[in-house]
Amino acid sequence: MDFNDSESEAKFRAEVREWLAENAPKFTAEAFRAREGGDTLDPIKLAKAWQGCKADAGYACLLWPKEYGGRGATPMETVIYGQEEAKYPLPGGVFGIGIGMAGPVMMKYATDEQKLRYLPKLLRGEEIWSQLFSEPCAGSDVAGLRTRAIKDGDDWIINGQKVWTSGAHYSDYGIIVTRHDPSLPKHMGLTYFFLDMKSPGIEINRIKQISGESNFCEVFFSDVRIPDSQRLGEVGDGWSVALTTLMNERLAVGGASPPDFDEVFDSVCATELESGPAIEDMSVREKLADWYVQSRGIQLTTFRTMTALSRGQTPGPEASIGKLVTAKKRQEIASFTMDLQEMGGVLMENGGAEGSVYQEAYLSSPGGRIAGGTDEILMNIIAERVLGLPPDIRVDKKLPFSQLPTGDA
Amino acid sequence: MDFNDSESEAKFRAEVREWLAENAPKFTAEAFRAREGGDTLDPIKLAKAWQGCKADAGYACLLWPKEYGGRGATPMETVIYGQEEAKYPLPGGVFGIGIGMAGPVMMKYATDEQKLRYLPKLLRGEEIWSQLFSEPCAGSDVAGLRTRAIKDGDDWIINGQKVWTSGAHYSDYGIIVTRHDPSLPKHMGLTYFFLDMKSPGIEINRIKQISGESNFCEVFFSDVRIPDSQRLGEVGDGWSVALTTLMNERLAVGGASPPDFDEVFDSVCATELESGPAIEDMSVREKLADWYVQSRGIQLTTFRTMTALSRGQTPGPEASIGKLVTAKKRQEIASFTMDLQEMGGVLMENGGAEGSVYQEAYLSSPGGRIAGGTDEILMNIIAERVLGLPPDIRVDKKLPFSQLPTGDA
Amino acid sequence: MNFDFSEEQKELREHAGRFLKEQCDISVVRRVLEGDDAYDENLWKGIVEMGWTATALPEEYGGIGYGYLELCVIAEEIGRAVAPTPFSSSVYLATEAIVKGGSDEQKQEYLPKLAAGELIGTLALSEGPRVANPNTIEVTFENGKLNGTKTPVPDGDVANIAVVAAKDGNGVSLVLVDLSGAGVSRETVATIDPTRSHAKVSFKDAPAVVLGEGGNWDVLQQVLDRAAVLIAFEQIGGADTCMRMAREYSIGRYAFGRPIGSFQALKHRMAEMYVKNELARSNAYYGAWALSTDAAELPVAAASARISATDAYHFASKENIQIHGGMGFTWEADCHFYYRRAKLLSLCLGSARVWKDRLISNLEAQRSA
Amino acid sequence: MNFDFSEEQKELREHAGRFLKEQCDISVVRRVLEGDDAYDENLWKGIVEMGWTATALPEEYGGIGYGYLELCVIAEEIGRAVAPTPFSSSVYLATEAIVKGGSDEQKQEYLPKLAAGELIGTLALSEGPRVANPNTIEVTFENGKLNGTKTPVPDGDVANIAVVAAKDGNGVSLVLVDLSGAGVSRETVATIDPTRSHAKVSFKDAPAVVLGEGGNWDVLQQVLDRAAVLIAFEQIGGADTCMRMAREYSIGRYAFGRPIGSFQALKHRMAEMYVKNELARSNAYYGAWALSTDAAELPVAAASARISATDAYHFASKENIQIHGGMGFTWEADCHFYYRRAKLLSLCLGSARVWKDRLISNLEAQRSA
Repeated sequence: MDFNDSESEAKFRAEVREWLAENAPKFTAEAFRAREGGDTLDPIKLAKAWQGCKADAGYACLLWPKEYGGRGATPMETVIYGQEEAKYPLPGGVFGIGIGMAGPVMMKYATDEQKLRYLPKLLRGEEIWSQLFSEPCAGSDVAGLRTRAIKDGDDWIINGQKVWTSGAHYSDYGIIVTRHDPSLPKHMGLTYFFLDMKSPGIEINRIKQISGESNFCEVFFSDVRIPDSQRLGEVGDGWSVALTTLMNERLAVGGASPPDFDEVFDSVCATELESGPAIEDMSVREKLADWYVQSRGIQLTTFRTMTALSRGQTPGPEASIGKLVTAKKRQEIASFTMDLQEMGGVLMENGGAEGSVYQEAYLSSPGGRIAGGTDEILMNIIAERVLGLPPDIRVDKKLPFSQLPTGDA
Repeated sequence: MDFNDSESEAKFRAEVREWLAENAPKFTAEAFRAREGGDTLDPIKLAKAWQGCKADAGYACLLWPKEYGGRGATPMETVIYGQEEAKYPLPGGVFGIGIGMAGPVMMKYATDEQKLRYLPKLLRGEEIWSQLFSEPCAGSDVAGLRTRAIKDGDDWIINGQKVWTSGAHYSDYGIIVTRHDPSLPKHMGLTYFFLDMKSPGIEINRIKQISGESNFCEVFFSDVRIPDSQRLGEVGDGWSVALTTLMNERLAVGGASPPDFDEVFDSVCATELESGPAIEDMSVREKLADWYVQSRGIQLTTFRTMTALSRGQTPGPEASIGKLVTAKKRQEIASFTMDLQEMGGVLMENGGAEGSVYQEAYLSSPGGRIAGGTDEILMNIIAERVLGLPPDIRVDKKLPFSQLPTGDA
Repeated sequence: MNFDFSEEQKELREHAGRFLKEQCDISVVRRVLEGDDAYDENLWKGIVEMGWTATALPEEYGGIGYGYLELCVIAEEIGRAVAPTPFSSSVYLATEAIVKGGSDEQKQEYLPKLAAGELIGTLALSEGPRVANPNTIEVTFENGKLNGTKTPVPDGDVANIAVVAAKDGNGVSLVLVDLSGAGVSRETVATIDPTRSHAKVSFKDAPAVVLGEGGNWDVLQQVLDRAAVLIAFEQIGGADTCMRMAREYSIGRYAFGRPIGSFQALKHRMAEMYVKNELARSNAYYGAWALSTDAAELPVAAASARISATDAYHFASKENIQIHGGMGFTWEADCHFYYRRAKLLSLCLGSARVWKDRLISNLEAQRSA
Repeated sequence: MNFDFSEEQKELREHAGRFLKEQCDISVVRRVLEGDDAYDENLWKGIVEMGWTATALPEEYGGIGYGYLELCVIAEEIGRAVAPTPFSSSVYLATEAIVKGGSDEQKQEYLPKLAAGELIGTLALSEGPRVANPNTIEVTFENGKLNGTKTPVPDGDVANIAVVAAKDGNGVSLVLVDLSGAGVSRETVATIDPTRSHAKVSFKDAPAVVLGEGGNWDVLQQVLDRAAVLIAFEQIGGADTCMRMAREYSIGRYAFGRPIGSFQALKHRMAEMYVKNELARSNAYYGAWALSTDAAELPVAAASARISATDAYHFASKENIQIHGGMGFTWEADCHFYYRRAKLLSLCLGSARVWKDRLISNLEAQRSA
């Protein structure tokens, strides 16, 4: 047990720090806007530029093999890089699905030729990937998806609708699960592909969320053709390929978006209550303490996972706890801090230094408890896959998919 | 809406007050011990004496018809009597099952002759009743009971085991559900009786609880005979008779045993913390406020139920919320107050005025969340019977009882 | 004793519910959310025509012979409909402040107009993201002039008059100001719940008159207690709607071959909504009685009702979204109307922590009495 | 960086676990619960023979070349076994107090004997049901004599020596007293957890010597921080056992024709145990590192570990009973051993609220640094 760097880690950290100090400041939103001119910032362009810069220096996808542009680094080096990078307000997010989900699944199932074609561009951020699993009638129950794939010569023809696709509107490629045979039981009739998001027959609508943002899309497929060569895994193996992908999602989604403990601690230290400074109020202190140990606990759990990786172990579904704890905590923090602002807590522009960070978090945090696996699905995963508890009674495992109850009249 | 007494209610309250002022002080534990002599108090004897005194004055079972010794009172009069009686430290509890469960079921299903034989003695506390439903393998799943009843001439012969029977060791009669036919689906093979608890073949063991008390018993039946004339409801109707009884149980079990808000408020007002008086600590104040509104809310909900009764409505399963909220709150209060006592909170004899009321509640409160319907069963009842949500998937409804999975190797 | 509304009051509730279903369909709420209107004028006109703005007033001031119990049942329906109107500002706050604190002349001047919907009133208390009390209030009233800024003022952009809490020689006084008069500027501000309009109202030597004899911080507390009961009914109406929405969705939505409402994780969540809603309702009924009889128990009853209803609505509105899953957090679904309103109502008279503190202070006072 | 115990340390943990399974079967715990013994002497003898009492000591004082990380893994197993021994009193409290506060002579005199199990030590801090601090401590140390009463003192009835927090000219000093010496009377007291013995210890002019140079309130705080990490491991061991018991029972127990562990109400409760236990474990690992390196982060790490582990054990021990249903609250079932121990450990170094306050104070100090 050693929470300090080893000699080689300290050296790596020094390198990273130096490199970041020189490069990171060029890619903050302000710096980029100043350099590029123009009033509005294109966040995708900024993110791509930063990703390219990282890739050039070997800091994109540190764990990936060098042949795809990675560094072949140790898990601890990714921890170190992450700690150092977090000190700068850098763009991010848009490559998460490509790097966290599409990349690993391509590495496992694509041909060598495909890997060399797609992975380096994915890693460099030159091509953005999205994930097409959820459907209007298949959310938590992903395997209930209905999008049809019908074989036609060397192609498959896709018809149906996907939903909750992050960034579909700016994506170049996608990974998709489809149903090739509804007469089979639901988990057995699925087949997995990757596809060009600019293919004819694809129509994309953005979905507006409570918060007013539109991070997700609906994607409609009308006779979209995918070459059979873009199938990942065997026909009928779609569910097991999808499970691998989702496991990677939970690892990828784990990061905490602010406001987290640090922000709320700062806020509280600056707040006066009726009775005096908020930080002296025992009710406030108890809540802060609870959030600190949760926040720190999740961070340390991630570190433990990295140690397991370093020792050659495969991290399992226990990584689900990060998002579960973090998403709930964010909603609590937002609500709590608005309460401390009393009647003025409802203001979306309150003129203070903090702007309306808690109000915005109040509106976006419900989505955090749903997107990327609901609280309830994550609890089920922990119960069944980590603790080995008996599954829910399943009425949908053996029947042909086409005969399952759907609630549709 | 009127939280004040009407004229006739005020008159009734005055009568009750006067009567209680004259009689109640004679039946406190101290007074009784002083009168009866001897070192140890027989709580059953005391309870019987008090119940008899109430019955003489027409204050036992106020809602019951006069022919069985009741008063035929209005629901509001029972509220008033309850409020006034609660001001005295009187014995109670041992007749709860008889009055709350056995009495109503006898009123509905017994013959007129049986009613006249049993109900007046039950009401006067001369005969104590207990309830024999739960079994080692049938707790929350009461209908999973296995105790066999086999018809033999005009009798039934009972073999099996019941458990969690409150006060079986001092009871005179009992109500019991048995299985007369294991080849039928589980809910259809049940038959309901009342029986003499002194019948040959009954053996009773007391069960010690965490708290050291022994409020419950195991009851073993070896070839115990019950005359068919003591059957309540038709052969095979046991489940629906039992459901009626259980609904009455939830109404009966509702009362809050201390420590509740009043006690913890008093304690807090007398406690000094590191930072000063506990009552000035905002974390403490918030918790007190939460408990107050819960405690008061449950009390007022019971009053609303009484109003519904007065208006001729039948109170439904919504009465389940009383025990649910109260049992959890009691465990929280116990734990919280021990925490305020810091390292000394673990002492079972702390020498203070309060004795070890919180420590004892800490040990007895887990039972409160289980006995009389677990938290989970109550939540299911609210979800399914009040809100009409779809039932859990049931694998045990249609199969013959003898073929159900039991987990027994 | 009788712990329920009368048959007549229940009929009024049903009648109010039917009216709002017709006049305040959820699309009306959405129109205000997404558009530029501060409130729905048709709906407001209808409410005024029904006489709801006059519900609890004595007949001499334009009342229609009802009382506070009737106002409570109307409030529940308004909350259920998340109605986009200045009802609470005008009726629970401005009207009540004048009833409790105004001189006879002020009552005669303003109450009939408020009752008739000729005037919309409001209460201006908050001065930004902090607690508002005699130590923190900065708006001043001197020599008949108001100076300073109040924000957010509910319906401050549409109200005609405001009762303003301001510092003067008597500590804090409530003063009456004509919002279209000289020295008043107002600007709509964005809040968490755009279906209820709020403004930043600035006073620069705005002429105003003291309410009653001034020095009425205690009157303000009474007004807050009274409004707390009425808002509790709005909260309960909203919480009940959330529970019903969640129930309906979870019965019709299938996953894993069965309705999602058959999963205990969701069933028990909805049972918890029910428990919280019932506790809130019971506490609010007691508050309604205390309000209607001006009972000495009002401060305790009002705080209890507010604490319990705030908890119930917060829980029901956020878990309703969760039970709706992906749909729940879209703009297109209606779940967020309640999530927004729940937070607005939980803060509009001060946060739960302030009311918990008030409750315990009142219980301490009772105890030492 | 490396956020896990080494293979050797894990082997030690397994070895300790095996030893305790053999020597401290749950029937051993029950015997102490139901009988008159203060602790299990055989088990204690075994523990001493294994050298666990010497785990973290420098070799010059009888240590066996291990360190605090090794003591942490042993603590986890002791907690898992709810072992009825004076281990924590003697090793985490008395030994640590002398290590941190004793003079060289005192270390040489006492540590080897504590390491060898020749002496059992304890720390006497509490004076009844209230917080113990320089303002509330009433036991005095004057002219070499102790006066006053400490209760509950863990293992105060069986320990040979105690480090006592007493008022003297330097504020609060820690003083060393021979519990079998003159002027000391002690009486076993009943607590929530009879598997760990406690006493009321009264001093009447009992001769004692100051630890180190006295005035060591800060040493006491260090000892509490260090013990908090070790107790956190005991708590995690206990919480993990509760989770495993609940899991096993819920898989084997059938109701409604299926294992009760297939119902989400119970499944998700156990998942919540897992989440809390993992958070506690991660915080405790950081605490272990800070303890083993005497890092500046120790006060924050220790408080975090204690808060998180207290929450985890409290939850797991009470919900384990709930999942066991009727059996769970019987004396005959073992669930209550953990429920009792959880509460004992959550109070033994002061309540969670005190530690939350400590944590935030330390974070405030870091922030302003």
